[in-house]
Amino acid sequence: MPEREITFAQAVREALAEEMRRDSHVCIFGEDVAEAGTPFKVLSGLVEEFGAKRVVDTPISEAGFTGVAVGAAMTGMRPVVDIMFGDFITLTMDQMVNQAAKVHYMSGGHWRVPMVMRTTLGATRRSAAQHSQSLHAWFSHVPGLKVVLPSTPYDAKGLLKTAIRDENPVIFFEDKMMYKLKGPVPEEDYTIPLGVADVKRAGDDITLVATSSMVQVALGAAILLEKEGISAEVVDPRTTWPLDEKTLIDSAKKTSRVIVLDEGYGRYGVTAELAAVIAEGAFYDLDAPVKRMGAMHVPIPFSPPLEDVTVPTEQTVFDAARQLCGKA
Amino acid sequence: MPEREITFAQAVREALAEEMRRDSHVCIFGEDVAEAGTPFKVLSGLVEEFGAKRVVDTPISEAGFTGVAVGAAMTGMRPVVDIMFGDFITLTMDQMVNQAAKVHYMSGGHWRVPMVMRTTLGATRRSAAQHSQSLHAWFSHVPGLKVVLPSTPYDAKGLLKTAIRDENPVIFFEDKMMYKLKGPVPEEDYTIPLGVADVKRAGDDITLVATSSMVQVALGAAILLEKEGISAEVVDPRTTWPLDEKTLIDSAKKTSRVIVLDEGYGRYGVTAELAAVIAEGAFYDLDAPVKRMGAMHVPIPFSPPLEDVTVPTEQTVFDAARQLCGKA
Amino acid sequence: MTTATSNPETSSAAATEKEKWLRAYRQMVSIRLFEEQVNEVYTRALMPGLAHLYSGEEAVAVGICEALRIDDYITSTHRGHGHCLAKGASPDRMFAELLGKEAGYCRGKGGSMHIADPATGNLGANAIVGGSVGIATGAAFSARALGTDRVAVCFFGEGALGQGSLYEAMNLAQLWKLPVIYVCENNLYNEYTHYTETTAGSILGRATAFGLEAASVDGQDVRAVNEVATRLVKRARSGAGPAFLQCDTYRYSGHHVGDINREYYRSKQEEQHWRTDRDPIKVLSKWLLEQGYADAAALDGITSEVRALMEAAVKFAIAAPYPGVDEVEKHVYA
Amino acid sequence: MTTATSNPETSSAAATEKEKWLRAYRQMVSIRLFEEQVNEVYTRALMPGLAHLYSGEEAVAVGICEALRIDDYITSTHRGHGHCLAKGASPDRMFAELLGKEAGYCRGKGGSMHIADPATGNLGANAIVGGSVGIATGAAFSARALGTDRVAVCFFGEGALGQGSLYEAMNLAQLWKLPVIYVCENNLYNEYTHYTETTAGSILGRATAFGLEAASVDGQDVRAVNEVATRLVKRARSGAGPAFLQCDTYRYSGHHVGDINREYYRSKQEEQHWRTDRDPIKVLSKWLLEQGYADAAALDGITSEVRALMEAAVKFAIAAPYPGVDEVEKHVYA
Ligand SMILES: Cc1ncc(C[n+]2csc(CCOP(=O)(O)OP(=O)(O)O)c2C)c(N)n1
Ligand SMILES: Cc1ncc(C[n+]2csc(CCOP(=O)(O)OP(=O)(O)O)c2C)c(N)n1
Ligand SMILES: [Mg+2]
Ligand SMILES: [Mg+2]
Repeated sequence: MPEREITFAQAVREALAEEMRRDSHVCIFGEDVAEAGTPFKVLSGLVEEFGAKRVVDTPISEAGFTGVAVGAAMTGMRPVVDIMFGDFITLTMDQMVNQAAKVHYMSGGHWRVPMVMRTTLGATRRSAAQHSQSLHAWFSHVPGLKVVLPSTPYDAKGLLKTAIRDENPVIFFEDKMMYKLKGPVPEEDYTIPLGVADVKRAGDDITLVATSSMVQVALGAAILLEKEGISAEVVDPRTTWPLDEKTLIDSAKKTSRVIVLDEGYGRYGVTAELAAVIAEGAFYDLDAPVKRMGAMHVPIPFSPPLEDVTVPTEQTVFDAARQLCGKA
Repeated sequence: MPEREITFAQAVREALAEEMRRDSHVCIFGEDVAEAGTPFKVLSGLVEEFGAKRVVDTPISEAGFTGVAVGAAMTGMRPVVDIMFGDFITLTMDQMVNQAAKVHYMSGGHWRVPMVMRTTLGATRRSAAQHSQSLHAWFSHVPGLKVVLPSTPYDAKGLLKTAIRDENPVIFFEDKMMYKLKGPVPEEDYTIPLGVADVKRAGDDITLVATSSMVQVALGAAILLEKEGISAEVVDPRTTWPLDEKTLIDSAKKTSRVIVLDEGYGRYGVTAELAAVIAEGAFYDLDAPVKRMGAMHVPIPFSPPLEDVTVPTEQTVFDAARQLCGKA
Repeated sequence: MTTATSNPETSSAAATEKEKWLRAYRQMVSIRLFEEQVNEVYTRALMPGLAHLYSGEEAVAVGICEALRIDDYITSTHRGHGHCLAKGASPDRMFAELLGKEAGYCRGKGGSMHIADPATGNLGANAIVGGSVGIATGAAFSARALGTDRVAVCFFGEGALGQGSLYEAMNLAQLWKLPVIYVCENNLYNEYTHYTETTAGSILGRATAFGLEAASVDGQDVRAVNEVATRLVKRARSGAGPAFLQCDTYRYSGHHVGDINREYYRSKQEEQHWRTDRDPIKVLSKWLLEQGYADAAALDGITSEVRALMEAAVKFAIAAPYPGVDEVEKHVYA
Repeated sequence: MTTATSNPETSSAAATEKEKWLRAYRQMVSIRLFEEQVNEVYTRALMPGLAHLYSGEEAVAVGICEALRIDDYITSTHRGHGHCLAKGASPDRMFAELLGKEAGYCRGKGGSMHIADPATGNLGANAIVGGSVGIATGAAFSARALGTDRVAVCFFGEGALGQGSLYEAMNLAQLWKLPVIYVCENNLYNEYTHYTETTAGSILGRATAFGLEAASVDGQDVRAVNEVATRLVKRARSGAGPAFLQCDTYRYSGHHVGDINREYYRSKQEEQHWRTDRDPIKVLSKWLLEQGYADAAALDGITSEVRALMEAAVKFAIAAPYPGVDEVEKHVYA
């Protein structure tokens, strides 16, 4: 029997539905999450199955309902909060960072905050500067939080289920351009542990460490590179925290050349940490400096020809990799 | 005549007073900034000189008055916003990142947002997890913002004056443990450009790149190292954005060994960017991996013996440097 | 009333009145036809991304902006084309912006949700719900601090009542007696959710609680909107402080141009009712005809003129060039 | 009233009444003397950092918490010792927390501004002004979702009225009819600024605007506080929804223990007036004496007992060990 293929959005929905069936404490808060199933239609059908007490439409109060989720998580529920665009996490930083991330520690281990925040990242949707950011570096910076960046339907489902079962606040970033991406997802229940990188493609000459949206870009670039006789390994950390440093470093040691790809802004972002970790861990094995590729350092412009150059593409990654391998 | 010495707090106050005298558009918004002169007394005397229309006490509404400052800056004022503890920037992220940072770009260069946000960083004040963070990495990540981290009274005054005259939103982080630190500050008007690192101490064997509170720690460690015959160069970038990459890389090339020090959380923080920049720029000159030292990866604990181990100290920097130089 | 009309003062007042409302009529028609073209451009797949149409709500933007001076400030929303036009922007540069062209108000960098026009005091549309309440309040702060008598108007949908920043800003505005007017466009829906599901208590009460002068008005009647706006603007200009105005209105189209199947959140009858019985352009045209300020042909003439203008504007925008790729790194810093 | 007292039901009611208010008295004295010790420990330079004393406000915490069950929730503030004690925490572990000792409620990791006590439903003090409104509202959500009849009380100072999150939470609570009570402790000052300089309009209006049941009460009269709290708690428990209670009160000491010179923001006369004429412990003791529920000696006895307890608690805390340094990396993740 051929493996079942579903979209990224379906994978997210299945994970939620299965966990909600499994555990009556799981509930969802967010804007237009019920009948509308979110503007991206990711949650369609959930309110019909679980009712409006568990799939709860909120006012446009990101700080407010995130705070409510923190309190609900402390007292027995397992809320999943939906923040429509990742740009709106700006409104939730106090609740996530000063409350959710610290409650367990500050209470000496008494209270727990088992909640998930689902939100989006990614540009090239012509949504302009306030609807296109990939701000996951901020949460990755904060002790007490875990950050998940799925890059395939399979990973999305398995990681989201784990995130919901986790006893800590977990932020789950979905690339909004990937919702329609199809991929194999088994029917059976499975989970994927947080903190385990996945080698999405094995290779020998260069390592492309890529997160979220950039994994598909890296895989595309790897095919182009193959035609040039360059064998690229694509490593997806899958979670920026916990971070599977070993898999990253091992791959770097093997290939001795590394490009790190992430759709967040380059400076002081995820690529900096990954590059620093690899540069330190594979110091004696690298043949060239780790190259970082992230979003260009500008607010995302609306105009299509401008927006298109702000993020790494298969072509730019291909070019950079060739150059790094001394073939350009 | 011996050089005049004033405290860090006085230097900040002088910068504000001089700029307010120079330009009637400069005004201050914040909680308890007027008669109280802030809980840290940094602004004492300003309301007496400039009046309550220019030194404006606000309600406890960090998001609200930051937003008002953005609008005021767009329309002719040059507001300086006071956020008492750096931990409270969590409440201002939307206004700073989605508005202030982007207005100029999104309007195609029409509107400008010449505002300064002054806030604090730094632990070891026994203020616990919600009053001890150093979150400057977040703003450093965002295009459109500039981030200043003064480490001496001299730098504080010169950089703050420049920040106030800048046409962009600038965030100015003051180490609250440093307010009483004294240092030479000339009577005459001077400014320091943003984006120019300062070599706080020259040396040959190892580079200590340090920001804000960590500069004094690095200088202390350098003295300890000197006794061991290790000559340490201390480089202070002074601004995380714009970043003077060249000075950092040149020093690294010269000494071939680098420790990067910053009081923010280590992971996905300022040390990651600085380490990545140096590892790339001085790749062929480094004798050892760049070592990163930041706040321990935990919410800052209240208990003094626990809090004390969360931040790098002269001793831990000394130990790390000796080891890096192969002398441990 | 022969005596009255023979009085030169009254008759010139009537002439002004006539001019005023014909101008308002033209403005409302401009918005309506602008949005028709937007939808058309979207349907022809010429528009990057989405847009949120203002059709149905024209009397709000026009009624308010006609009470403002050109140097007064406004802040706008994701549903901002109406505010922008009503404040005086020209459709060609707006369309250019919507298509991401260099001739656009923001050189194509902002797009539909960020159009700003300094020449007419438009501080910008905003894609963060509630994101501009601080900006408008700050503009009012400047107006006063700089010794001008400018006023700032903050437009927002009733969905922004969910955002705490609104309450923070109203508190500040009232404490400091700032010349700002918060205009709540209650079109009944936050995206796909009826506002009663998201809004407890009373809308006006949320403003009066902070001491603001507050009023509500039929947002389909441009004259009513303008009357109360004129009063509140005058009040603010004179230093008496901020105000809040709730305008009850309706958006005819989907939340955005792609929101086609709407029955799961609102009925076709409801939509039809507003279009047929409450249309702001119909309401005004009926009155204009009654007053004898225009006949049907004159009104049709306005519509034709405006339509031609809008078509030309779209053509201009389609033909206009994109910004050069080197533009991408410009304007990050001033 | 001889007949009345001879009625066994009434006399047992009176006995209960007597017990109840003697207990409240003891609780208030506990808070007062706890804070005396805190100040003492600070003055002796034994306390790391600062602390915000609750003295003067005792009737609020006690009046409210005496209306709650032990399994009801509270959230507290930077000025949280009173709430914590009133809900039932023991002073020895509290002092241990204040000194950063392992025996503290949070193993020394939280300190004064973060004490939490799961056994008594105290979700924690909070050092972010307004930071716990969401948490309390979420606890109320759980209470209902889990089918219990628990209630959550959110304590906050009037300074938190400046934070938008309060309005977001009240809106949610009212929409969802959650059993949460927002208790505003109006002690007149946000740090060093009088609340009238930061609070436009009406405090109660800010709650009624969102549809909440709202009341205000003399926060120096524990019986009055308890009476209205009892009503609001019952109402919330029965599913009738959230409420807001403004308690007018005063802090005797500085904003924190180090705030010694206060004349620039408030007068000594004002302080003296509250201490002399409005002291909550005096108010209750006067009533207890009038009712014949206690004589002066009995009340003094309570004070002596409590003082001994507090002194012992401080001793315990001083002698207790700090957590081991390896604790620093524990409890980051559950
Ligand atoms: C902070 C924030 N949250 C959510 C959104 C997504 N969003 C865009 S428009 C909208 C509904 C706005 O409703 P309303 O304010 O009533 O304006 P209307 O669209 O009805 O004009 C939402 C939720 C957003 N843009 N910003
Ligand atoms: C978000 C935030 N802003 C500012 C502060 C600093 N701060 C601590 S207490 C306080 C005043 C609080 O006043 P109020 O809420 O009335 O409580 P009170 O101290 O009077 O009990 C302020 C401004 C803070 N802790 N959190
Ligand atoms: Mg609406
Ligand atoms: Mg107070």
